[in-house]
Amino acid sequence: MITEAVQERENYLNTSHGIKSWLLTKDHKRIALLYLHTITFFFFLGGIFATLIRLELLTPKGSLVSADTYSKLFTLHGVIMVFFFLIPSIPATLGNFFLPMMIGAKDLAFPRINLLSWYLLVIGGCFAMYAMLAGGVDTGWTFYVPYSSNYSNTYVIATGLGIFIAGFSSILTGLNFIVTVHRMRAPGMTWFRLPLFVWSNYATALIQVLGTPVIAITLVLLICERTLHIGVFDPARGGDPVLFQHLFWFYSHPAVYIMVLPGLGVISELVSVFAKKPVFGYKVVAFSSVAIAVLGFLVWGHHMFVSGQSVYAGLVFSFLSYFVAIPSAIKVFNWTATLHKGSISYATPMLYAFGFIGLFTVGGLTGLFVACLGVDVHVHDTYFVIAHFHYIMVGGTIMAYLGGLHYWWPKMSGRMYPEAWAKLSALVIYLGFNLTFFPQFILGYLGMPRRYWTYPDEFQVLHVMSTAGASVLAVGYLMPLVYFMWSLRYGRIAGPNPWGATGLEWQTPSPPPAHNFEETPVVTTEAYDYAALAAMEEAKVG
Amino acid sequence: MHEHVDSIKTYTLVFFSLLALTAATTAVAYTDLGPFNIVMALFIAVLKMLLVALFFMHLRHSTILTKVVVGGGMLWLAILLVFSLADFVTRGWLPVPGK
Amino acid sequence: MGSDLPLFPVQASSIAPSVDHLVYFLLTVAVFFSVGIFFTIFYFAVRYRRRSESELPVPSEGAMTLEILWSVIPFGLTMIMFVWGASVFFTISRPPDDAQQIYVIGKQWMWKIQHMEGQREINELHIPVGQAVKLRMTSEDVIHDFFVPAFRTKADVLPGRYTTVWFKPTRPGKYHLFCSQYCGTNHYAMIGWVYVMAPQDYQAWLSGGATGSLASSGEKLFQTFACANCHHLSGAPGRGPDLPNLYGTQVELADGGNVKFDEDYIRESILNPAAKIVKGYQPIMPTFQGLVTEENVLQLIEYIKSLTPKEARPPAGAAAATSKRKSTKQ
Amino acid sequence: MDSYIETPELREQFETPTQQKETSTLGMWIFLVTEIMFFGGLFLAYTIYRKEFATVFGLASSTLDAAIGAANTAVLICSSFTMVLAVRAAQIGSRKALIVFLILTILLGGIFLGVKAYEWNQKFEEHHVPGPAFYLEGVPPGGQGPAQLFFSLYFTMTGLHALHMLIGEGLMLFLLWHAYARKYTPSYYTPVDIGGLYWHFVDIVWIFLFPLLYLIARHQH
Repeated sequence: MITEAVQERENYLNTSHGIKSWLLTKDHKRIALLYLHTITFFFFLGGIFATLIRLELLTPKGSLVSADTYSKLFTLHGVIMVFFFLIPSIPATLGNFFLPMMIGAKDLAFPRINLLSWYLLVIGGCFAMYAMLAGGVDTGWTFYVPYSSNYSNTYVIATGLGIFIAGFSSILTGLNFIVTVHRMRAPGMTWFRLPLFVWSNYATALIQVLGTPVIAITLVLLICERTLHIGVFDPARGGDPVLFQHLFWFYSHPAVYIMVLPGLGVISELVSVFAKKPVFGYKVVAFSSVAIAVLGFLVWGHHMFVSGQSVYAGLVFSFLSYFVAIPSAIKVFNWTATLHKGSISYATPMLYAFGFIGLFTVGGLTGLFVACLGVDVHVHDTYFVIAHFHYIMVGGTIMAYLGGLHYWWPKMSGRMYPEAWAKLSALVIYLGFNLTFFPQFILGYLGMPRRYWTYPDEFQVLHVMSTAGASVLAVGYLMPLVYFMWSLRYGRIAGPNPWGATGLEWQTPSPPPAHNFEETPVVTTEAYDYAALAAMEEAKVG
Repeated sequence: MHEHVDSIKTYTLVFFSLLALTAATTAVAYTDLGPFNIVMALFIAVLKMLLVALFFMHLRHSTILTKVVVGGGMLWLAILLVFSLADFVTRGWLPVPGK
Repeated sequence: MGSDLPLFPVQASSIAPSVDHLVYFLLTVAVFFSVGIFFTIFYFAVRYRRRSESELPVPSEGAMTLEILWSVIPFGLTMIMFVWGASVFFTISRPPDDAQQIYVIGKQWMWKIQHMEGQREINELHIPVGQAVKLRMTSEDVIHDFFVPAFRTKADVLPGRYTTVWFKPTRPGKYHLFCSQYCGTNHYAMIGWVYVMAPQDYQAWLSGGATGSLASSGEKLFQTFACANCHHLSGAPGRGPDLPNLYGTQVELADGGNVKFDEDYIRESILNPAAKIVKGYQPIMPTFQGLVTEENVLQLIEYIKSLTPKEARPPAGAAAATSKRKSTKQ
Repeated sequence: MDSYIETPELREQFETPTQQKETSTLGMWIFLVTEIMFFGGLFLAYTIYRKEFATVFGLASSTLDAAIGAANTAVLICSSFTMVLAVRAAQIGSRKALIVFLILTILLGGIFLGVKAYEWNQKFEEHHVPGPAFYLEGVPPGGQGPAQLFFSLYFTMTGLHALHMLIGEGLMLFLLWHAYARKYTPSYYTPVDIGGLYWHFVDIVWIFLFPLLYLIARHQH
């Protein structure tokens, strides 16, 4: 009976039918779901590469795949995961779905451009897939010249074009978000009433808009170098390969914050809802997102301490890198302080939030090692760096993404996921992750270099631990895929606000109607005002 | 809608200034000013840019937000140039090749 | 399996202990903060667990003092890390004056090493214990990276440029040499060993198998390419600058600038002669790109260096000071 | 929904036409910022190599025809002038003037591209295109490498600029078509406005490219 009632009420899912109504939709919620399918596909594709890499490294002498294949595996793992999963992950799915709702808008400012960005991601993905199927690419996701420009005999151009096109998708999403936050807020939704998820997506959008064009021109130059041999990075004609690294990292370091900033926003939401308290130091947390975005642009040279960059430039970049640590630390301290005297629920999203804070802390603190000039010389390009950025990108971003997905799933689908399974999978992922990546810190300090197909025997024990962890992690990631699909049909009906959350997105039915709100909401309270919410509920009942 | 409509006279004036500055930058390039040739070339180019942006692109009637956006763009361009040059300019300060 | 479980790399250079001390400090800070945060979260999660759905906690007022406190203290700690790290970094970057020079050429996928005395090695480097060694490195193709974990140092090896890495081995033994910048399919195979030997063993090793020093090979090349047609070594005016007694000095350029007559400049002048023309000369020298290998360039450099006696070369530090202030002399 | 002003041009996500116009304009300006950064990568490469190979860059630059470059700059400034007059025509609702000025803008843009094509063709004939056949007279044999770098940057920068011009011509044709179909009124001419912003931006890029590529060392050679 209840099921039928839900299905009868018009919502964004049943307002129109047929494949065309999805492929030509301008509804940000439907586009978010298109993205969700796309990036889930890419996530598991990248995951298959990761699994093969870990299996290959089970033994010190390469036995599973050839050296050539191995190089293609880690390249494709990096390219797919970075450009086609992590960068679009939270902004394009959760951000796309909820940013307009959270500010009380009917849609993003440019719905057609929003749809275009999805198509661009898919087209870019097609290029990358073509490169993969035609024979792969073996330059590493960093595409360092002159290897990528003059030596590699693989599909660098197709991959480069794929990333170039996907880059436009990212730029347009960022542009859309910035304009939307500036121009589409509901009456009464002032800047300091914005949920922190909106702040962090806004900061992310700034990076997308300011940084992505530079990787675009870098890839154009790389493609020109390969096809027309223009020589801009060719030492034989006076060109400088280090210039490529500057251009590459000018985008690719801030890109790390494109990946993790939205995750920080998700965690702020989760910590608040499941402690039933406003985030401690709201303004400080909001500004710290913008600070991370801005400072993130001043530190790219810390990827180049041993690249032949001048030591003085190294000094400047190292010094500024430590400034990024401060806003990151502030966030962690403020989340912890939010828990103080809260009413803490152990729902699955909160478990992910706890996991996130722990792993992000480890990732951030090991960031201090690699930002430290004297230490980075030793650990640069070793597994230490691998472990560090996987703690940020997997332990951080993916934890937050999964936490956010569980949290907003009832709103997106109208149904609850199975709580017990979800808790189990969160635990499995947490344990698997640590077993996979913690040994890599030790490996790295011992001197195990990145991107090695074989390795000295003495590193095997740690590699075996890492591979064992990876298999646990793989199981952990498959579980949500199964139970989320299961819940679409069998999940408990969620109701508009299953968590008792304050955001505007929870004041409309689940799933939301096509235009999000029955009428444009007027905002009169600060973000995370649980007392006001309780009063409102009481008034409704009374 | 309260759009500001500039007069044709203003536009014409700006147009002729731009042409004059183009002539000026070409002429100056043929005079030996030592290191100031590049300074003059860039100065005139920036002047022309300001004329186009402020008048033809109506930046002077735009919202503060638009001006901040433009300023931010220029600032980020400066970050890209200055921090990269921080490497290229200081190479060789330490008398060790590659440091 | 035959492998044990090492958790910390051996220390085999003078730098290694100072890097490790810095790491101990960083580890202490990292463990302190991560354990502190884990414990606090765990404690709060248990202490303030939700007991009823209807409970409504009192919002805590933001505390600016607290915010400032937990920004300033970590910032202070990171500044210690920065200064300490930078000082270690400068030690790693600046070879001591008595460092003995060895040339390294990286190519896909091997390390070619040339000693001044003429010995050549592939994927092996023999050095005496207790003697500082600086490697002058370049690549024939893509970017490589010379990495010896036991020495805690590495540097990228670039095509078209020289880069430097130095270390002073403190323990005889056999240590891993890795290429740590991805350089193509067989990147994993671009590995080798560094043999740190007792001085007498090293002398014995040196005495075998040399085919003439680098400088003497360079002299032969100088004759083969008829460089002396323009670069007279006699002091008589020629079409090119006279090379004796130039090494290490500041040279005035045709376009008004200055350049230090060092290895990089010699290299550039052989391969890309018109880039920086010495004042008073015409840009008529042809490029030798494609005619000489990287090894040949090294030999020529060593020969040209040998034309300037060691005593006549300005000390490295002094040259740096003048180059920073552009031209105070000349 | 009462406040919903029903005009054919107002898209459903907006409340008022003003909000819609401001939103579109802001979007265009942010897009232009991404263009600044896009060209910024090239300007960085240019700065570094010009500093490193000052003499050779000067020699190579002086083989370009400064007169043609200056004339083409003037053509582009004229096109900006006609563009701004087109926007003004749209503002005051003069359809005829709008059409005339758009056509003029398209023609001037075409002239610019034609001249550019002529220059490029010249470079091909003179073997000034980077590659095995490259040879630049007046540059010593050892300087041919950096001279190629100059021409690589010349072709990439002017090439990408020309590509932007081509896109601009497409935009202008679109505007012309819509202007002809009477889609624009004094209360709705946002596409003309933001099309103009794009056109002027491309003009500004050229304002920098002209002295940086054509006029490096005219006083010496």
